[in-house]
Amino acid sequence: MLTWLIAAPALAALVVAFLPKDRKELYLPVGFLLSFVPLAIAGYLFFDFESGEAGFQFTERIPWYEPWGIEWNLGIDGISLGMVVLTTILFPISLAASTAINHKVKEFVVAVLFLEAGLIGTFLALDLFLFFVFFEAILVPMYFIIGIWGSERRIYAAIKFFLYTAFGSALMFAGIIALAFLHAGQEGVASFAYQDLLGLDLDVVDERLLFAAFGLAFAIKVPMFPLHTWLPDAHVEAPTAGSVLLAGVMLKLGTYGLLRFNLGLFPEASVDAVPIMATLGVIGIVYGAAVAIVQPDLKRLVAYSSVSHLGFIVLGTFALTSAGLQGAVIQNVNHGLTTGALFLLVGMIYERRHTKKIADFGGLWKVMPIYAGLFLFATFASIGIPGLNGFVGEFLILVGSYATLPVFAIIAASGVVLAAIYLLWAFERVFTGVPDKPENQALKDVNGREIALMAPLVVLILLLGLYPQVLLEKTEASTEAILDRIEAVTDYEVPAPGRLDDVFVAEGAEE
Amino acid sequence: MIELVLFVVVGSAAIGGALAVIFAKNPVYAALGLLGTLFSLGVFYVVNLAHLVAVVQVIVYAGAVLTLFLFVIMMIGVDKDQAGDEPLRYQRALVGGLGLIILLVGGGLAVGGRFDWVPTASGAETLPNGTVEALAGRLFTDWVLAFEVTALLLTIAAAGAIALAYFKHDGSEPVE
Amino acid sequence: MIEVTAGWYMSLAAVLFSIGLLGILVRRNALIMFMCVELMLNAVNLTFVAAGRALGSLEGQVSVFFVLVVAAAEVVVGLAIIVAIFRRRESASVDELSELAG
Amino acid sequence: MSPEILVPLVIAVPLLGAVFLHFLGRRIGEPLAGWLATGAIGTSFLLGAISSVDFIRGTSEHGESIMLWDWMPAIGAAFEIKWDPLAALMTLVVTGVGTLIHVFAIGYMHGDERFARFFTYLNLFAASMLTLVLAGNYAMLFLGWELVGLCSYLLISFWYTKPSAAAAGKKAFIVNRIGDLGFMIGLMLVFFHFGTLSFDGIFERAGEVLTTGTATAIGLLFLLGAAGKSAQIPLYVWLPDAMEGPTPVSALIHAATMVTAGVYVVARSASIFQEAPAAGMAVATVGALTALWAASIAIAQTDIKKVLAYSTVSQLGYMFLAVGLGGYVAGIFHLMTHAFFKALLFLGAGSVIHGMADEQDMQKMGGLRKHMPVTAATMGIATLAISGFPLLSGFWSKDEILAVAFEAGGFASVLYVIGLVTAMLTAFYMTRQWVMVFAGDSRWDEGVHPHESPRVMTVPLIVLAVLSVGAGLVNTPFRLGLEHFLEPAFEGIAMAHPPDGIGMFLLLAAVSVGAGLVGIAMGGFVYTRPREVWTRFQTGFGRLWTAWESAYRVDDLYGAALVTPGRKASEVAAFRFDLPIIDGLVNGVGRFFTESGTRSRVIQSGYVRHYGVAFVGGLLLAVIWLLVVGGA
Amino acid sequence: MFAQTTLATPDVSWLAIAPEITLGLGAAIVLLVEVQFLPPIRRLGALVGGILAVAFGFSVWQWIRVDELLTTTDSAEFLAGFLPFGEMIVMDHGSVLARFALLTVAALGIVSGWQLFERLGRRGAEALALVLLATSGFTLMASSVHLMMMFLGLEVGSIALYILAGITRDRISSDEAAIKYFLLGSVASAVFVYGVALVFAATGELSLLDARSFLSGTIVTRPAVLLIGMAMLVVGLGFKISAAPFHSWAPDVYQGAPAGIVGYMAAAAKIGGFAALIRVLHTAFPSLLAEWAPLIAGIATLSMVGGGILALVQDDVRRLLAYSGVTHAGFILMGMVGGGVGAPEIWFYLAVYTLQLVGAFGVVAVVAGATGGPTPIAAFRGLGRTQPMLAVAFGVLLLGMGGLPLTSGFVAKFGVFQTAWQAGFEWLVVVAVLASVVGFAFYLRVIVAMYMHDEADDAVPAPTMPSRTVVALTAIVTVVLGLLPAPLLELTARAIPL
Repeated sequence: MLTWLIAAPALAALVVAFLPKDRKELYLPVGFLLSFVPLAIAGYLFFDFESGEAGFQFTERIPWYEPWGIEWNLGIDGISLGMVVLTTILFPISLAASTAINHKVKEFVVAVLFLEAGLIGTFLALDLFLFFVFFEAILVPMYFIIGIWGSERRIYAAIKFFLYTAFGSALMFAGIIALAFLHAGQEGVASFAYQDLLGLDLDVVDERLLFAAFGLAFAIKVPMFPLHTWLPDAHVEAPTAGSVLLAGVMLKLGTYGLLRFNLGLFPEASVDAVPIMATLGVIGIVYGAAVAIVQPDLKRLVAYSSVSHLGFIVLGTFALTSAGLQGAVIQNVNHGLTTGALFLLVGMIYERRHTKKIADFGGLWKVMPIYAGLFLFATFASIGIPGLNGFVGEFLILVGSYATLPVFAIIAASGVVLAAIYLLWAFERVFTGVPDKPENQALKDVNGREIALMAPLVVLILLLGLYPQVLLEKTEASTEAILDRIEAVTDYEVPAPGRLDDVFVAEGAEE
Repeated sequence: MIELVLFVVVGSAAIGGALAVIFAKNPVYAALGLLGTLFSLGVFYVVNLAHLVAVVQVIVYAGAVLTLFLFVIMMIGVDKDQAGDEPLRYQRALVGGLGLIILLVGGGLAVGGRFDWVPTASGAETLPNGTVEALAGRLFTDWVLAFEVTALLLTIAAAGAIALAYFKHDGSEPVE
Repeated sequence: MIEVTAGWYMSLAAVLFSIGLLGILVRRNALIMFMCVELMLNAVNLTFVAAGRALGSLEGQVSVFFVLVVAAAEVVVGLAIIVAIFRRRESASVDELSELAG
Repeated sequence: MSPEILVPLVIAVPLLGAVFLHFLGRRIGEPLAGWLATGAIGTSFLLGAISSVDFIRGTSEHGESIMLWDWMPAIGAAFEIKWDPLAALMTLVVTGVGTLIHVFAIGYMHGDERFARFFTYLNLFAASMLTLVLAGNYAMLFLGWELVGLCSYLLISFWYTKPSAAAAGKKAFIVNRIGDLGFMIGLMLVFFHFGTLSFDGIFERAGEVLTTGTATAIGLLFLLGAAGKSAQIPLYVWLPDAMEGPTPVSALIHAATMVTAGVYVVARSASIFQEAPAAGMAVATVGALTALWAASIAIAQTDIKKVLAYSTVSQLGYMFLAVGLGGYVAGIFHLMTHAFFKALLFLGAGSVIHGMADEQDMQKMGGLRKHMPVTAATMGIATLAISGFPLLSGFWSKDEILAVAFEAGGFASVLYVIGLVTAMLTAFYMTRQWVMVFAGDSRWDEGVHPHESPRVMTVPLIVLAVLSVGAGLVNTPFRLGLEHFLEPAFEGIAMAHPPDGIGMFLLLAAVSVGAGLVGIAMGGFVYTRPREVWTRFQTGFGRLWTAWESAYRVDDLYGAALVTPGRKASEVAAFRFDLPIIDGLVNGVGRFFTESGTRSRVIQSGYVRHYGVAFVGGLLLAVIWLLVVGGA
Repeated sequence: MFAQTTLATPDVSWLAIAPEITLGLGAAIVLLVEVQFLPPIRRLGALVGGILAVAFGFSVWQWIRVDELLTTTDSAEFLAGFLPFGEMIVMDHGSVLARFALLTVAALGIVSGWQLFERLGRRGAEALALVLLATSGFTLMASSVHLMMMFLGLEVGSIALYILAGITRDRISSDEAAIKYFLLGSVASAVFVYGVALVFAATGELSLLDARSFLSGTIVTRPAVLLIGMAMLVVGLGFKISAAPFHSWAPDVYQGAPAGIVGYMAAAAKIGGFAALIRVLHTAFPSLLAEWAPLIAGIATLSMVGGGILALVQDDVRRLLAYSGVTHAGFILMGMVGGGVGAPEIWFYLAVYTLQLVGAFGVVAVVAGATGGPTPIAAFRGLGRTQPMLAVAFGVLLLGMGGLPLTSGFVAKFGVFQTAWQAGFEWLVVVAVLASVVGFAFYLRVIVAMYMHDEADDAVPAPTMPSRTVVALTAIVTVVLGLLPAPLLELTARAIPL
């Protein structure tokens, strides 16, 4: 089942690749239609998924090359489920949003579909070797997407993106090898399987080094301050689909990895690392927002807003409370939807005006009201208005992290204000006032296709905002399991807010 | 006693020849220096009971190889461009440095007697005075494969010489 | 009285070898550089012979033959190359052959 | 039918109205869209009324909490409604006043190209406000809290082509957000200590769980939030700007309903504030100061809506004063009456602006009495009501607040004095306004032909006028109807009461009425005279007057102290730090490698003898290494 | 009169040298046929193909035979088959693998560089013969367990390559390449054979096996001679595999030598050199692992870092590939720091890398055009549009060399990394992973040129059928082995040297 989920887009890519040369008009539609196959499979998985089941489901394990202990080892749990579904949802959308791609269309569709296969694989892989294979392989399609179909400084951005992330993952690779041999040392046989590696008992130094190696890779992917500078460049230069997928899914590899591997495999070190990670997370929140305020380019602004929002996820992850973790997991999906929507919208305006500079706009509300409405909707989702999805994640994270990291939570909360400032200010400059520039007065409002693109996102944003249970009920067990493990192997104790004894502890802390 | 004298005299001759090779302005002198070294080595071979080797040394090297060298030297003319100047900056300094290091390491080892080594148990039986037959025996039994491989070498040499230095009379190349 | 051990000969060989090695670096006439190579090979031969004697093993002397053969083959090819180049550019100085760099 | 079904509908109906209008409003057009919206909110008024019958009858004491569906169970957040007298009262006020304003708006917004969209927003706002007041836990309350903020943003910048309007909307939202920050942190503490955000889970255990310290912390944080929503010092600055929005909006959101949310939250959290007298006192103080501060500014305003805006701020200050001291009934009571007469005032102002072709400067008015009698009369009533003219609604509610403050004694008596002075100022500037607008001789530009507004606008005025007169009677010292009505909601809370005894009541009443009459007299005396008199009167105050006129230049202060430095800071972060330093480092690494590459190219000089040197060097290194390691 | 001395004939196993005989005779035949009949070069090509095929067939037979030998209980038969010719050479899986690799590389190299051979006209025959001879030399070198034998094999291979490097006369740079290669090469072999002599002096043995048994038997009180000898062996071979700092010839030769043959030259030298290095270090000096492992690690580090950094700034793709070859030498050396256990991973890496190398140079040859002219990166601009198939293949090959997951290069890298890690050289692995990132940096430069720039001014000629097939084949293999490495891994797994 899971294998098919990975294979489907790859096969689709091959199908497109072998379409006849003279039927150019077919490439995009065919790719678009085929990208519904993984969506269907993912949907099936989602509804067939056993809620309240902590372990991995639909697992598949086939040895790849025993002497090295590498396996084709897939599985899905509450943490990855949401990401997989999100991925499969975003891909048809971003394909349909790529009608502006006018050269090398076939290559584009192929690259996108391979990217999908790789991303899904990364979320499903339970064998660390396999995980790394996917984790690294997806760089290539994205590299081409940015480098070939991007805007002016695309090559610079593409290379920067590729090398920066590759550099990050390099040390993780060493860490993976190390883990395998630690396992060999303890169990006699090298293994890369997540399930096996959970059983390792590492000594403090090893564990911290490994945590650092993995952490660096994911911190760059997230990206956490101060490793974020590749993101704005990549976003600004990438084509719409590229930005959507980059922000929507790829960045999540970082947060997902932190949650799955750093927390999962190195509980002791994670507990020790909480101050550092939380600090960086909070810095990211405030700093990203502060920098976003004055960005002259819409995409740059949204990119920095991602830095800020993902800071929340990091904070929630390392708050090590059930609310925090749930918030982190769901915020992964939320950010994918809202930021995806924002990038889609920016893309639409870019296709019309071929500029992303805020200064070039103004008064668009008058000329394209529906577009403005959609943009406003996405904006408020991103600001975190309750009732829309953004709030659920952030609120859970904040409330959850207060229990363990009160000061951090309070500072982080200020990010909510800053978000309002930079987004609304940008909105004001772009949409309000009278459209004075002639080229703006002629703009056409969004057409049916574009509305159709946004519709699913809007629906999901509302759904997750009003009834996040659809996801939370499936993730809860897995997050709890992680916390239980941490409690089991370390002397860390997950605070249960409201328990009177805790309250008195808290009093003691206050006096 | 004699061996000592021989070693000192001939050895210095060998070294002298070697130095001539690398310092002589005129390639011909260099060649002659090399010749001197080869001869002195021939002497040492005799001293070391390798008569056949000594003979071959003289015939092959002095006779064939050196002649070949001189022939080529003559053919391409004795260019005196080897004036004392050194076009490459630092080259002399670098080489000097390397030489110094070699000297230090080698000297250190020699002084420490480290370069001397203990003849091992297998050296119990001493070589017969006159080893041609035994050599033949080795060559055609255990070393036969190596012996055959030299055939390959010579084939290559022949083919290579043709491929590289074969020209039409008008100097143009057969390719064009 | 002092006995001349194989170590002496080997030391001498080492000296010759070093001279050859350095000679390569100081001469820029391809021919002479090539002579230096011959010098090195002879140092090798001396080592073989001396060691072979001290060890009472014939292998040393046998090896010398093959070194000789190799030397001969190298000479043929090497001189061929040098001649070929000379044909083209009337000089045997390797310093003039330095277009390929970086 | 039982509330379980009806109460959710109270929210649902206007929400559906909003959704319907959003998609079809343009199609069905004016005025039908407006009537639909009115119908929606009217319906929810009826539903609310039906459901609250039991409370009025007193048959159902505590009401019930209605669970709809789970939201964030991890923090005890759900879509659940708490239906108790307090909620019921708020519902009725919101929907009641709301309905009237909807009706008025139909006339007021006549001819606007986004007529339908306006009512979409109004309905959406109504739904959000009802969510706020009906919420059964803090999370849902916060949901409504933020949504009303959103609607206020949309409605203030409704005429977005006006840059000032757009800016005002943004300002309102952001300033509110700052308050919300406090509120959110407060909620974090609440959750941390109670393990849930559900009212039921919190209020019973407040006493046992909270220490004074934490309670105070929470209280102060809530105060920050409330100050944002209810425009109290220091966050009141957005409200005057909010007047950029259409007048019905000002009436509904920025006078009657949304801005009272802060008061409501404090009242709702009574059991927390009970544990933190200091926090309560802080609320009261902030309220009193705001009341005075805003009133003083209102004195000097010449824009008809600005006066009302500052007056609103000031009146909200009264409510804070009351609830801060624990006089919840008094606070809510004033909230209600204020809703009536302030809505009336705004609508009246709207009617005036409408009739004066969008003229807002009172100096260009005067003598409108004969041109728009209804408006004049109704606004007159409202003016008297707010000035605390005996037996009008404002008289009862304001006096109760002052009485509560007096009774509380101690530091509160200072607040009492402030309140008294404010009462006087209020009377003064309100009278001033009425006189400037309706009395005296006409000062308007030629070309303007003032006319009475259509029936659809005047009817709401009349209704509200009636309410402004009579609403006070629901809670007089002689018959404490409202108090009895609300008591179940504040069970277990020690509420502050006005002093008992008619004598005491009469005495206090006399004092405050006296203050009011002084104000009225002064206003009437000065502003019925010709202009020179005013100017002499105003210049009499010297610099002080200009300070009032310019609202103490608080906006400039904030701009200089916060906005500009903030902008600078982020510019530095973005262009002096992020690009050159952090990104510079990254690119620096790359450049380092290529640079070292270019430098080391010299090794590959192309001279074979250099290669030889490298080779021999390497050889020697290898030899020496082995000799050293090999121990030779 | 003459004293009759009977010579004890050594065990002769013709099978053990059947491929070499085929190649040697084949070369002779080629030359003779050429002289005699002056056939069109295509015929000779077919002939050479046949020869290689036969040799390959013999190798397969050898493989099977080795499996048999390993199962036999008769020790005499085993020795006779396993160590024929007086223990000069060994016929084990390693040596047969080397034959497979070298023969494949030779075949592909000739095919992809076919244009060159055609241009060489009559000299083409010599070129073909030399390729065959070089191949036989390197196979001998790879299978020898005797230092002199190894030296001979090395010389046979190297001298042939010197000639091939200078065989074309159209380009001056070809001369330069030849002379540089020749001078430095002969110095290197002199160093190597001096090492042989010293080891002989110190141990009294030339056979690796005897040397090992001697060293394991006795404590060398004054190891100086032995150590210097060992160092010289390592350096001599380090030159062949172009490991830093003995790599300086590689870039110039790759750039100067005719494009058609470089692929083969580079690949063959690497295979032979590494095969020999494994044998020398593991078969003869296992007891000195502690001494030489760090030395190898040091060379590896220098190669990976230095090669990578220099490759970053190259403008000519051939030089770039040369320096990348230096880094690869470093990576492969990592497999050696653990001793013989790493041999399978080394063999896998060699097989994978040399295939990619030949394929890549096939592309280079196409771009270089008939004259085998220079190939600056700029010449690859827009290849993605003008020659899509070529560009895709080249991209795959480059990413494979870079070690991108889902390509064989990644599996190979992983193999050597894990052996190094197992051997306790964690720091080396860390250096290596970072170096491989640098690797991406310069491979990407070419890909950028191919896909993200507009066409170059002079269009790239369409690849001929032969080179097209080679390039495609190598690219496909790169991907397939990246997905399913197990078959080849199981093959190489048997190549544990004695």
